[in-house]
Amino acid sequence: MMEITLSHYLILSTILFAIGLVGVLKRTNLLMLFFATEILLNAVNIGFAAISRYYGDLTGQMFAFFVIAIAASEVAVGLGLLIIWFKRSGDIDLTSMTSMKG
Amino acid sequence: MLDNILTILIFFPALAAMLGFVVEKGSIRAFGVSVATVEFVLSLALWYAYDPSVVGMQFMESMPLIPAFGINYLLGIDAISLFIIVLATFITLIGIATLGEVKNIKNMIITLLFLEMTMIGVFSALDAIVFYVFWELSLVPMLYLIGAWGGPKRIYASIKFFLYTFTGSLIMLVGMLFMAYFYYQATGAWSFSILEWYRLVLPENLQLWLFVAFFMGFAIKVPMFPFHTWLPYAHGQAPTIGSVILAAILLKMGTYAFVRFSLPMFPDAAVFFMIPIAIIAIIMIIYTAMVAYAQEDIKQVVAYSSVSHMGVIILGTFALNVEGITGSVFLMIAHGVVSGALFFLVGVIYDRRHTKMMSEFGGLAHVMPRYATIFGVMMMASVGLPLTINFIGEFLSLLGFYKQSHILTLLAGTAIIVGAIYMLTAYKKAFFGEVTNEKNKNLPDVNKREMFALIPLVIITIWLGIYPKPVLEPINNSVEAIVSLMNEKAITQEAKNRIPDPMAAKVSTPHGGTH
Amino acid sequence: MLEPVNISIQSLNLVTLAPMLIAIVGALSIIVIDLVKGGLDKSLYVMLTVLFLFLDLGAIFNFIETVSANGTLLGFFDVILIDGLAILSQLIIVGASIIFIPLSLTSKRFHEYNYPEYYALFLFMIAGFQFMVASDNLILIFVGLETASLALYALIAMHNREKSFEAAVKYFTMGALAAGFYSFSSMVFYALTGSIEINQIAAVLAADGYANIGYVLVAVIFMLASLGFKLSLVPFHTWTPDVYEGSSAALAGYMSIVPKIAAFVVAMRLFEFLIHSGVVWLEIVLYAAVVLTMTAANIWALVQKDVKRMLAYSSISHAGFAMAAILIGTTQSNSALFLYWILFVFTNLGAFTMLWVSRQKTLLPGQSSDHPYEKFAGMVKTMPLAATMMALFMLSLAGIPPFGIFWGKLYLIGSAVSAEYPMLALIMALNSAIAGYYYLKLIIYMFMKEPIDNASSSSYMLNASLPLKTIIGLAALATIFSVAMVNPLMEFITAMVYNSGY
Amino acid sequence: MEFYLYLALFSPLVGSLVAGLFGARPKTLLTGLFTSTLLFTALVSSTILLVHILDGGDIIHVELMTWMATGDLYIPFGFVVDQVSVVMMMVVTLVSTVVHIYSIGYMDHDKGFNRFFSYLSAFVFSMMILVMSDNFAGLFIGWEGVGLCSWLLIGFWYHKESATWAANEAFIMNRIADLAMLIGMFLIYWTTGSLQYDIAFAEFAHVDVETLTTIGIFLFIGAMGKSAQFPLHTWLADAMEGPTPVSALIHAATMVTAGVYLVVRANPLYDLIPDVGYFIASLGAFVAMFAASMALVNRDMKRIIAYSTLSQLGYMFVAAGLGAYWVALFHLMAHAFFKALLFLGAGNVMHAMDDELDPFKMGGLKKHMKWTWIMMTLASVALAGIYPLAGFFSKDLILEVAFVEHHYILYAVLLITAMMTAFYSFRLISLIFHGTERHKQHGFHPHETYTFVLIAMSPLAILALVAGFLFKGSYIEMVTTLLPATEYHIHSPIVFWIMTIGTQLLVGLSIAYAYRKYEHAKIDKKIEDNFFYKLLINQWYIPHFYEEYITKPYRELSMIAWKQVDLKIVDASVDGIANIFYKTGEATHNMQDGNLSTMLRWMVAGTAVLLILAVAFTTGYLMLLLAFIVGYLYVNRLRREYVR
Amino acid sequence: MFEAIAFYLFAFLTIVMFSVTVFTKQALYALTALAAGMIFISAFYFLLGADFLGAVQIIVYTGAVMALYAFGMMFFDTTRNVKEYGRSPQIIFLLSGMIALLIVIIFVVPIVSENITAIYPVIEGVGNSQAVGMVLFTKYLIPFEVAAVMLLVAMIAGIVLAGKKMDYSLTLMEDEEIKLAEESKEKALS
Repeated sequence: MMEITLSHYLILSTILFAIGLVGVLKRTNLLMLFFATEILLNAVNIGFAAISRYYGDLTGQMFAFFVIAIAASEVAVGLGLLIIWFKRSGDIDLTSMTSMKG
Repeated sequence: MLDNILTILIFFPALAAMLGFVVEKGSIRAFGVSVATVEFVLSLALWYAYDPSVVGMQFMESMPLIPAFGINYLLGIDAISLFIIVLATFITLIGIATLGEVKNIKNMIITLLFLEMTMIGVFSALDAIVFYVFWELSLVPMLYLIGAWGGPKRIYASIKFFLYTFTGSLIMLVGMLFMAYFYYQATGAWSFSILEWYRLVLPENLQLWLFVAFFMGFAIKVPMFPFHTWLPYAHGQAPTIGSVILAAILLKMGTYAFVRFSLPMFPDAAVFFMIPIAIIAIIMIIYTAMVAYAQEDIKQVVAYSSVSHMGVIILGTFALNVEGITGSVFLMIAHGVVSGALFFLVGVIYDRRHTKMMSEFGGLAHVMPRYATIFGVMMMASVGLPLTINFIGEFLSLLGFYKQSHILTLLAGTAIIVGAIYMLTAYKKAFFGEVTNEKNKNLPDVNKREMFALIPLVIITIWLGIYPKPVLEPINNSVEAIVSLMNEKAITQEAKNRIPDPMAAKVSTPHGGTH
Repeated sequence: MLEPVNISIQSLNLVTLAPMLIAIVGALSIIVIDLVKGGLDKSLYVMLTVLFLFLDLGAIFNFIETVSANGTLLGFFDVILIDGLAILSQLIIVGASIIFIPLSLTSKRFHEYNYPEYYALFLFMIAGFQFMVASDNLILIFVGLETASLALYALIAMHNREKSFEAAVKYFTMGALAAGFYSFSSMVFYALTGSIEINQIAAVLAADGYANIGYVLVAVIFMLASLGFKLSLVPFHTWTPDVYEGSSAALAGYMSIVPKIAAFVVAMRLFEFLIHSGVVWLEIVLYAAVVLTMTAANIWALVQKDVKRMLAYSSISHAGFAMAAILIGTTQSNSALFLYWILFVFTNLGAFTMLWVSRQKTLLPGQSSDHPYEKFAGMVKTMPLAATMMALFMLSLAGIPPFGIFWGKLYLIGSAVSAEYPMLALIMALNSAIAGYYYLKLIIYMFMKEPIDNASSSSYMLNASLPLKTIIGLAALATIFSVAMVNPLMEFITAMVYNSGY
Repeated sequence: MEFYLYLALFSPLVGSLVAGLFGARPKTLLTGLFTSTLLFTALVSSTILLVHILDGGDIIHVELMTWMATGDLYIPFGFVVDQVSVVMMMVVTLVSTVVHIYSIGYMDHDKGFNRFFSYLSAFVFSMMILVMSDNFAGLFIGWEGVGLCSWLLIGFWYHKESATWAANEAFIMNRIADLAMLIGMFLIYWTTGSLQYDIAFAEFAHVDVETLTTIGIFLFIGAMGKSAQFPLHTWLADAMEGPTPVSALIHAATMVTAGVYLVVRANPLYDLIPDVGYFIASLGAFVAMFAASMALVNRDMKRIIAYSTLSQLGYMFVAAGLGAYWVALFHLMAHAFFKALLFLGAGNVMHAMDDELDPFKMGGLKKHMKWTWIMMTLASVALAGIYPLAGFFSKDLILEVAFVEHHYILYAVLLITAMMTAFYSFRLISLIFHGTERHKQHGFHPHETYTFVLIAMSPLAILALVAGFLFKGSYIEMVTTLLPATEYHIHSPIVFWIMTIGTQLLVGLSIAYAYRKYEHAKIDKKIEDNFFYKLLINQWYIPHFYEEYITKPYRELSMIAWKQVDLKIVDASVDGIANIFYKTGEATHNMQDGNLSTMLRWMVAGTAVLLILAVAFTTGYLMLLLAFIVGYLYVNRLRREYVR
Repeated sequence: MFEAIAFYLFAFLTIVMFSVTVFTKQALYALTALAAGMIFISAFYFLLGADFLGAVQIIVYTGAVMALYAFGMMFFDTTRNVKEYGRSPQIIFLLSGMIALLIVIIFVVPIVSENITAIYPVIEGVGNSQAVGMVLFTKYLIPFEVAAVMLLVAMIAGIVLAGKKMDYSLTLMEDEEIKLAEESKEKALS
């Protein structure tokens, strides 16, 4: 218990990932939904860093680094989309987006 | 010229159809007739050049198509295909020549020419994939014919026709691929050539599976009970020309394929499934005859009668001896002529009255004596009266199958009874009695254009009924080749017993051989 | 203290980067041109894009000889991997882009084509896809994927109408979730093997004898989910119809082809060794996914009222079909996938272009989408040639010989057969039959129904222009005479795939 | 001689075709004359052939051309004129020539005059093929051909419902028998390898009895149809709907005897299987009496004669079944003459009575129609078998055969039948020609027919008179070269004379009784209420039985097959399968509800399911249960949400 | 011991923060909690010796990303309670919980493998940033450049989408309207 193994980190990563999932599924406000996707990526990053540490290998940190970059870009595009959607509909709740179905 | 005659036969109508788009609407009929005439003459030339004494395929053409996968453009015909091809060109010719006033006639003629291409393609292909290509492609123009010029339920009918046959043939395609794969396993090379498949001897269990796969495709096309329900709809809704071609040629694809694929490729499976298939055939004969008897629409009577007759063809095919198979191949031609003519005839009255209900008619023999006569002749041919074309086929088919099973032949023979029942009843309803319906009082009799279609058919019906030799003899030679191949390939003793070697028989009987 | 690293420039094999670099340079130059002189016509950018893509194509062709002689070509610390798969998929990506990008030369004006950035993003996207397929490093794949995806989201949204925003947002959100899945999966793979290079992962897993099976499965599941999203496998497909409906037909057609082939290559690289690992579970799950994707998508396509949505579901089904190739996992099946996809490119190009030329700016009364079936009713009466073309593409999609897709289907089912997957072969065949219905439905509308409005006879082709018509003609020719190109294609593809060891 | 063979064979065909060309045109006398002339040509040719054969000339055997040849099967169009077929040819051509000429008068006012002659000649052609063919297949051509012509001619007045119904009935019933015939032929082919008479018969010697029995039975069933033997007899009486010349030619003289001809022709076969022969004889005797019984009470002139025909056919089968083929053939010939005459006479009466058929409405016609009366009486006497008319020589011979072969029961039956025959024949004569002129009440104006018609009939009358004692000798001499030459002599002359005279006496008594009873045409109500009367007038309820238990069920079964089985089971299941997909689509496509949250949920749910499966895989499949529960809950939930 | 305490502490904190992010109805709370969570995560990086990553995390997330989000939030004015129309939260928890549970079940078992080799080992005595730099600019130079492209794409996309030109839609305008609009624009310019 006191010795922190890789499993601990992985489990933590998993739990955070699950919280992210809850957010993704639960949120209908798009902005807040995007928050949750950030949580997903960050949860994974912890895992990468931990593995990197335990294996003494830098690749994991590399991956985490790129994940951060990706997350940042996603935010940019996501916000762009959000803004334009808000301009048109005056709402950022996804329940208003059901013009296509079936 | 004759080296490539099959290719020319196949693609000439297609090319003409393309050019047909350019032809002005008023002249399209003349265009269609001339193209179909040329095609028919070409097919006659094919017949003329065909040498009945040669065993095996003739006019072979080969061109690599996808050699990496063993697919080649391989064409060739034997007598079994030859006559169906001639029939196809002939039926198309008279079909186009006698087209009534239809809307959008240009599209129709173009469609018919495309259809002709696919029909000839199917019967001259010797590569399974090429065969499949034409087989499937033939659905498309037919779909259009039914769907665009059909009756009120045409869309339902056309979709049903298309999807049903499409489903079956996809299963068949899987079977073909397996066959090619087994060939690959045996020889290390892919091949879809039917002739090479003939040489492949498969173990019995594989034969059974493949037989079933092929069977699905063919059975739906034929159509065999219980896969026949698309047919009444298709016929019921299709325009006259569509029904004629469907009945005369397209249905023959299925029975032809049985002879071309199932028998020589899977002789043991054919023996194994002979009895079940015969039972299905008998159900087709009796059951559909009963259904035909119950119909109120005269076209449906003819449609169901088609199914019933196809049962006899199937039975003859699975007689697995020269007499039966020859008979069934001949019956394919015969049924093509006769049911084609019957559908033409139904079309004649439909053009006049725009109804096909027998209750609307009655006493037509008074008003349209020539029509009634021709109808009567064709009906009697359909019933299988001797000296008509149908009789030869039915007689030989049943004769052949009698060798395999007496009791089943007896049951199948009821075809001549039940056939008479529904046909005569229908004829009586439509033609006999007093003219009760005011609308029927002044119907014009068959006109010249219609005569042009019907008289040749009547002549063929009787001519080949009396003197079938020019057709029967070549077919016989080709069938003998197939049967001896089957005998040679059969691996189980049962199959060896069931499939007699025609060559061996020749030596022993005094009257054997061809005359 | 770190040792200085000495690397010869030769060993970096910089030439392996050439195709992607060309695309990036092209994108940048378009932006620069716009900066220097604004307000230039879209045709210029289209042609520039096409030019750069041709250069790109040329660069890819360069590899063919080397690869077929020496096998795989590695570059830049082995991050770049040019093998047969990479070459094939890049050819498809670039080739398809070349024929899709001129679809912006419509006679009507649409918002996105007003932006030079549209073309820049387009080229960036292509570069992204190229990176994605030309690597077995999970990082580069990820980054390439995201580059392409982000550009694609923007391209969709730039169509600038409610539906396209909705589509972009939906796509984006699900893409973000998929990205999370991808990274989670990579993490687990990394944890398992200490590596993020696919060949290394395979090697380590094999050496371990798949001992940590639980981890393997978690990794595979999340990878399946994220790639399944890209490939639109059921139940990760839900974005597809909406996004296709929301974007312009041209882009929807593009989306049905290019992103998927990129994802297929990644999936092939990843799943191929897993399928052959002897873990039955993987095979079963993939089997189920393939069957489900084919069948369910077909069933939903049956009930669609809009042609574009129908095509969306149909493309899901086709993706399931192609995925079967990966499941089968023989050289023949993998080759069949590429063959299938190349033939699919032309047919789908044709079909979506036909939709594109019939695009109207204002919806017809009583219609809620751009391309409802009713719009095509009686088309043969008003525009026989166009109707015939459309029917041709539908028949090809349905797998009617001798049109394009039939040969792909044939070879693919053939590969299932020769790998002894009889049930799969049968299911694939029967699915084609189900699919027949909805393709037929359009044909029936076009050929067998009466036009709803006789006056608007030309409205089908309002958006057509010469380039678009040319493209349709090209697609039609390629679809009809596909049989002529199947054999050389097949030989080339098989050689390439075999060369890459798949 | 071959020339005459072809002439005899094809001249009716030519006549038919030529007449057929004028088929749709209004009456042209030419067609009648033309066909009659050609028929006469055929008659002359047949006579020449007969003379040739009588002179002991060679059997003429020709092969026109190949018909069917495939595998080992070889069927030519082969024709043979031998002692048996030439007799038939004579009968056919003679009767038909007479009938043709007769018809010119009879059909005088009919619209379908030309058509009628076309059909009639076609019938003769078919009949010629039937009798002349040298193989079973050829026989079958004729067999079916006469069936076709019979159909055409019975239904000649196609506006009449009853006529067309009867035509169809005749055709279909014949078809049932034809099937058996076909099967018999198949069996012959597969056992002997040929359908040629000579080859097949030669081979029969080496074939086991069971197979032969089967062949014999099937062929006989075929014969039963054509010759209207029980239980396929009902069509014959109904066939009387056709014009009377047709009844004379087809349903009395020629076609219905084809069955007898077949048995005679296949005598080498039936010789080998006496059991079947005995069955044939028994059935024949039964039919003879059975048919006669129906004739006793019937009130339709033509039907009475038809039943009489049926009865006589029974006689012929008795003879043939007992192996007395030449006797059967002889009776066939004799019967053809007098029965045709009887019918033609009846035709005259009908003409006179405006197609009235009920003899109770006639009476006293001998005043108006003297010649007809004479001829019909002559024919009836011949039918009754009174010496020295033709009937005596042939019919009594059959009685003798039965007696000599020790089939006493058959003999008794036939004897009784002979009495019944005499009774109903003279009941008819009496009702029509004697007594009071009841027809006056009904307003008929009877008149004698054309003279040329009467002249045309006269050869038949003469033959009915003299055929027996004049031809018997030479006939036997000729025919027995081909058929088994069994002599049927009752060895004790006393018995012979007792029997002959006794028979004559009984018959005479019957005639007298009939004459007395029906001279005044009193209708006895008491008898009519009698059970047996009802049974007989309703033809033993057999048509009723067929209608109720065969025709109706078939029709109903057909309706069920179509409406229930075909549409509701077979077709519905096909559509059902298709609908499963479509309905599934309709039910589930709403899971794509356009809500992003739902989409994300599907994605996560998919992952979750896979994970469950993975854990199940690694930890054992207990987890799978859990998975199902969760999956169920989830789906349920979604459904409820959708409903909401 | 220190590691353990730190781990559990930060684990607790991140979980709480992210839970707040996910569950709160106040957008502002969510944003703040997210930012805090990000910072706590960087603590793990430091804990795991990935100093460079930790620094990047703080800079990128708490700096750039949060700024962006905050910007977005101001734009949308979602300081009010967010009304959400979420349905059936049970399913969400069921799904997510199950996924977490299942993965945890699997992850409890440690990985056993002798074949894992560090390809880019952490070298003793070399600073993390240095080592990272070494790898990043050799092996991962290409991904790095591609990431740059990606950011460029994101930038262009962001600019285009949020730009003014998107305010009117040529897609929805008929040809005549476009012409009119362009003419008026030219007039305005001249």
